[in-house]
Amino acid sequence: MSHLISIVTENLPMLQVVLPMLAAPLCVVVHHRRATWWVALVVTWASFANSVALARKVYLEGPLSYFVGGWEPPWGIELRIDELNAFVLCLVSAICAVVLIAAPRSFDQEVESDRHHLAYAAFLLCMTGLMGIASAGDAFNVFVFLEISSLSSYGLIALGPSRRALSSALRYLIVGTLGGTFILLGVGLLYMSTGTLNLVDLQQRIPASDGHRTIVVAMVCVVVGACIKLALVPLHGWLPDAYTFAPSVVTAFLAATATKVAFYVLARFLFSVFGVASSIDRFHVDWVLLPLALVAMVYGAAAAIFERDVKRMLAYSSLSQIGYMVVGLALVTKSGLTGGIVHLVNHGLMKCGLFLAIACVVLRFGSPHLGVQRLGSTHLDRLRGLGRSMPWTSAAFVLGGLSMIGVPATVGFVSKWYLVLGAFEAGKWWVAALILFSSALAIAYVWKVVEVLYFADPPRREDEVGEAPWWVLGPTWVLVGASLVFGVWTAPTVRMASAAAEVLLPALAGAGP
Amino acid sequence: MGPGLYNYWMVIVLMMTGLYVVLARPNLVKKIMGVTIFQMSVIMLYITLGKVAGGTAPILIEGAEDVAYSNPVPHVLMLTAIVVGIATTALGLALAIRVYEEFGTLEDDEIRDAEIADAMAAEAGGAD
Amino acid sequence: MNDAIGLTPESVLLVAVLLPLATAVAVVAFGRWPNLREGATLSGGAVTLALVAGILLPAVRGGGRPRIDLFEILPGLQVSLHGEPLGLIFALVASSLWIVTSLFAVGYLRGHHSPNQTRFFTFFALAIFGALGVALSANLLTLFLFYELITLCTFPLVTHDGTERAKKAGRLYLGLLMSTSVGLMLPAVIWIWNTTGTLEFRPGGILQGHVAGGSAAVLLALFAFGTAKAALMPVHRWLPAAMVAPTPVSALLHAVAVVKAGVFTLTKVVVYVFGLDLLSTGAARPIQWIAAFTLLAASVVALYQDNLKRRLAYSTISQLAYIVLGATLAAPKALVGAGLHIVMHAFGKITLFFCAGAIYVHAHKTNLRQMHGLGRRMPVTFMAFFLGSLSVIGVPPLGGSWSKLWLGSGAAQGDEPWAVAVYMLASLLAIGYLMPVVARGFFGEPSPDDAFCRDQDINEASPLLSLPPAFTALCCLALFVFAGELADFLGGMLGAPTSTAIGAP
Amino acid sequence: MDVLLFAFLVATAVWGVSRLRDLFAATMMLSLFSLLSAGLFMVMDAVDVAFTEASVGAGISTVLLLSTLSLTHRREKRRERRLDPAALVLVFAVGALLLWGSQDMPAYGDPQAPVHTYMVPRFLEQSGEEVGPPNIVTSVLASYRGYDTFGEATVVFTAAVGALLLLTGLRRRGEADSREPGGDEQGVRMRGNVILRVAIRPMIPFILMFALYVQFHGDYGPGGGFQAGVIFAAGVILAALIWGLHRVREVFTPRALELLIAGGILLYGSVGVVAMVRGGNFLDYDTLAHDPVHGQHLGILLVELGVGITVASVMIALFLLFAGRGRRSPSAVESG
Repeated sequence: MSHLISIVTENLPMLQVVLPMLAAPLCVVVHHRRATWWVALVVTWASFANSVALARKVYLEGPLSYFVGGWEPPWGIELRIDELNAFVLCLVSAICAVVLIAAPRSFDQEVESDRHHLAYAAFLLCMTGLMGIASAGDAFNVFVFLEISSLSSYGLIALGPSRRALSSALRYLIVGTLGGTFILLGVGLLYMSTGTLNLVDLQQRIPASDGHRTIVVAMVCVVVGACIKLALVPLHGWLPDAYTFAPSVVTAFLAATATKVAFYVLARFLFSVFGVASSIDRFHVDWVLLPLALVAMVYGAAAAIFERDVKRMLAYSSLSQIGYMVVGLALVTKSGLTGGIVHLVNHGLMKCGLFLAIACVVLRFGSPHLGVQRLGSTHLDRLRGLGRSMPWTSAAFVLGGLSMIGVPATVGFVSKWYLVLGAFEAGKWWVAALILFSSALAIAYVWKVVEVLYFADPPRREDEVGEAPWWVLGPTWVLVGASLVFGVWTAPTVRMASAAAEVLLPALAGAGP
Repeated sequence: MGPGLYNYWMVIVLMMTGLYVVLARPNLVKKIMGVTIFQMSVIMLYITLGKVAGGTAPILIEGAEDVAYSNPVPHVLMLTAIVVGIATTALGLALAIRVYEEFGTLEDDEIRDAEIADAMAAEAGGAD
Repeated sequence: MNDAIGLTPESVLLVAVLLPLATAVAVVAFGRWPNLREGATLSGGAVTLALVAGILLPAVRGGGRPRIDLFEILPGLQVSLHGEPLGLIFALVASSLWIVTSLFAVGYLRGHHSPNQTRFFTFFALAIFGALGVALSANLLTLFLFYELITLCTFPLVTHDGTERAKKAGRLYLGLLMSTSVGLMLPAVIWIWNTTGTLEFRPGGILQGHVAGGSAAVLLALFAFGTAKAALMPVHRWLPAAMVAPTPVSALLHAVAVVKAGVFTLTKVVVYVFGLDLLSTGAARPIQWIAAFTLLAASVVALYQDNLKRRLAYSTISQLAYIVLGATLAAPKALVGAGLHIVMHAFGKITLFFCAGAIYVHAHKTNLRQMHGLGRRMPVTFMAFFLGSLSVIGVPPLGGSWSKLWLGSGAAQGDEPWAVAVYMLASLLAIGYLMPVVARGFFGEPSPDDAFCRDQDINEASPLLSLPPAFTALCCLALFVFAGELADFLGGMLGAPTSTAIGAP
Repeated sequence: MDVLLFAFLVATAVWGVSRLRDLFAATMMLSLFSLLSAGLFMVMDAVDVAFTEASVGAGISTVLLLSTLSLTHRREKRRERRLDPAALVLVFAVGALLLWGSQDMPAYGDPQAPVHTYMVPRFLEQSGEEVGPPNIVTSVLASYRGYDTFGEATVVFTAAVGALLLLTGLRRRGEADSREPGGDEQGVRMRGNVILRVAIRPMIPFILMFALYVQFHGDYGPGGGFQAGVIFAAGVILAALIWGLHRVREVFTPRALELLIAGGILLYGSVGVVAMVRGGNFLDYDTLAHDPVHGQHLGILLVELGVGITVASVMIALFLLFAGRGRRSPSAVESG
């Protein structure tokens, strides 16, 4: 027994990737619909526990290094966990664990029953990919796991009930593969000029060739590739359709994790690999990223206001929120980075909660095998008067929406606080103004839904529906509850985020709160 | 500009061709082909940089001294990349088949027209 | 006795703030039994008032400044409560008027057979929770937290009727209040945090020595417009729009919680964040002018309103500007006047709204031109209205006269004669827009087709509707007597416990 | 030599793939492109890569593309505008950037380039003792970077899961599956062609044998699990073309394929897990036997086998999914 425990504790960084990675083929072997779900559930919760244990260890003992195959870097592949990716790993595994509880109900309705085991396998593979990216200490490894997560997410999105899910998935596949290939190209150029693939090693070997044109091109390639996966305006084209037409739980899962991990890749490469001295001080990546992020922030929120489909509206809101995260990064101050990183988790929690609330609505209105004519179960008009018939779902939506606006005592406020503080630290008050302007736009799109929920009559009496099952409502409330709890008890998230920011900006450690 | 950059330039031309096909051709299968060319050109770049002048394939020759071997690392990486490429192509084609079955076309603009029609039907269906 | 039940002033701070929240929970729990539900509201209010008046008030009056840190909401930033004179006055106003307004609301809503009464009383209690939180907050972040809570909790009250008009008003209400607080006040708070490293309210302010005059002016402007609840032009538009709400809500908005939270925030920020020294350098000049403009313009607009509630709404805007101007004059006496006026206007204005509500429920009249002769049918209501008007205008022997006197002499003390003139002019205008109501009611000749007013029998509204205004009107009278003590007490916020230190007017 | 090959490559890419409207012809050009690049890789000493590219690019991906085209349109639609200016601008911008960046790249074949001086020497000098196989590519692939290879196998597995999700069962949402079992046209068509049957049939056992050789000879020459899997699948595909899909399906039932696909990954993973249980890190083959070199040998053998099983079964599954999916009648398209 103690032998087993020591195996687990020694292999913590590895297990969280290996568990879902092996559970996926196991799902295919098991084949039985509910049994596969149990396999997936047990494994995701185990890796969640694993990530928390890992984060605790990193927080107490400092960065961890794990040599896969026993080969030390740069020859072998290293897994390197520091405060930043421990945080991201916790988010991804937590979201997977919670969303998976809601998955069976939603899959029952939206996915044909003979392929549920494959859907769970794809879900686990996507998780594998994301966890793999977040824990990788090797640039090429990032690419490999990026492709695992991408390919599985294309498959998951295509499962959506409408035929547009297919075309959206195919378009995403084409664009996403371009993004992945750009990252591959960037990694190749880095390898070409340094001879290594290990991230820490790269960090040390790049300054020697500072000002090297190949390095600049490599940086451009990695940034473009990461921004495609991140859906930063103007590379966002794939996101609204993909989020709208994917099955509800898949949207909830991807919205909370995939873009966040892409953000992690961007931050890791810009700050750790290329280093602030090179990427910011010399080549001013922030001069490009900051305007784009600000445009994304305002454009996403403005587009959300005019959207009549709630799921799509939330997708546009995601664009806006991605803008916030990148603003935090592009401000290059301690508080800004803390804000960006804490928003990564906060937005994951609240957006996942909101999308799950929408999943509750879809469960009530949608029907299996939707044809073209039964589309639009997330149309705003469908939500009329739901405040009465689905009080818990509606309340969850309102609370998530308040967090999106950034009302104090919600997580959204915490993020905004640090972002604005970062803008002031950087002396860019106009950035602060735009951040707050975009929050004001969020009031408009959130309140549009709240009004429909509570102050509109249901269209027809026979449309009167009951509350969603607790299997879906429970996870929704767990996430919404978390976004309230971490809005008040901010110590864990903010401490981790600021520790992560210190990892990225070691020169500024000690400054700020 | 050194003389040894010819390979890179050719790779860049191929890369541009692939990218152009993806961006400009509306047929989705053609786009997938473009992606393949784009990926292949990146693979060529890696293999190019693994070559050592006068070298030989990195398979150790028993007893031989002073043999220059080409760099095996890019080969390893590109084996993986090729596999990733075929996996992506396969999934893309599977999606293309399904899209064709549902929409009856693979031209991106025609699919968009059908999607707009769907959206309007949904608006009408949702608003009733 | 306090020690016997273990209630230190520190713990009372927390209990007093949490009681309305507990009341809200109780209201939801008793939703099926209306009498029990209203009982919960009233007893919650009574206990809150008893705690504030019985334990906190003496403690603060004795020079104590109880303080309690609850939890860390952001690293280095606590949610904390403290008791100081200005906040305590606001807490007293809110908790006492909560009881009166609840009584009135029972009469109003039952008389109206209004739906969703449980929702109403729940959010009402939550709004009071917010108001007490604002009143007793010990730092800017806590204040901001509760400020937003008030906005959110009053939204369902404003849209209580659920009509298209109510929804529109609600949209304007929420949109304006939230976008200004998030867009202007929040950056001001973060700016202060960034430059000073603290958000605590401290006597003498925290900004002194950290920001230059220009920045101070910008910061003050951010606060002045960021607290749209103070209804400074041009962010006043939500107030007339929100008049679609039921009258008890209007009373809540105008007297108990909302607008008072706005002017209270401004006053508190002036005293405890900026400090008088910083503002006396001229940084407050632009806001003074805007407040003066609002003061006069709103009075003039009020003259032309036929709808009684709209007329009262503009009157409120004007009276709030009194307080804002007084606060930004940054003279000690004017600040005491501002604090006093929060109380005096609260009691005066709530009387007027109660009367308007009673008239509406009982006689179904909303507009001035329908009220000829109505006073003879409803003498208690109209007498109360008369007294309330006099207090708002500032005529002795009513409470309003003292606050206006302090404000005026504060303007003189600050060597701003133009402000004195503005105050005088506005009071004249107040006579112009309030007295006609009374005059028409008592002396007007009803139109021939108005059967209700032509009927000569005295036919007062039900006691639940007519007694609350009568009571608050009497309070206005009583406040005239106690104004001196209040002023003494308020002087404590400037660090000078007695009126002699700042010179009684 | 490589100059010439590159020129051909560019020609096929630009003229063949991007300009041709006939998608069948473009597929053939893409296949040729793959063969040419395999040649190029050969010239540049990347024998393993060349081998893989030839079997994948010219083999599997061509088969998949052709099957796709047989299920969809074979011609692109004709359009007015021949060049897209916006795309051109973007493409030239990217090209210019890369050209600019290429100025600092090390010259082709320069032995002093960073890639050749850092990290590699250990592989060249010590992998023989540390890992064993003379083929350094195999050592690096399966041992030093075994985790990447596990990832690679997982990518293949992911693609299979995705394709199975998309292409099994229902043809269209809400529509019953009308495909009749065993009624595959291509097998029937092929059966009529006597010459092909006579020529190919005897080859099939040899192809399968060759696959096994490639599988287990990867230590010494080019080859390994991936190539072997592809070749094995090619043999099965040929068999399907001759005897009909249904005969192959009898052997490789959907369930059997699922088990094989998953089994390969599980084999790979369990090697890693066993290493962990025996006190090493994940995929640390040293722990598998008493003697590290022996352990490495065993580990590489097993993981390569896992890759081979997964790749072969995935490729067969893909082929069966693509080729076995009857074309929908145009009327069904119209009614949709």
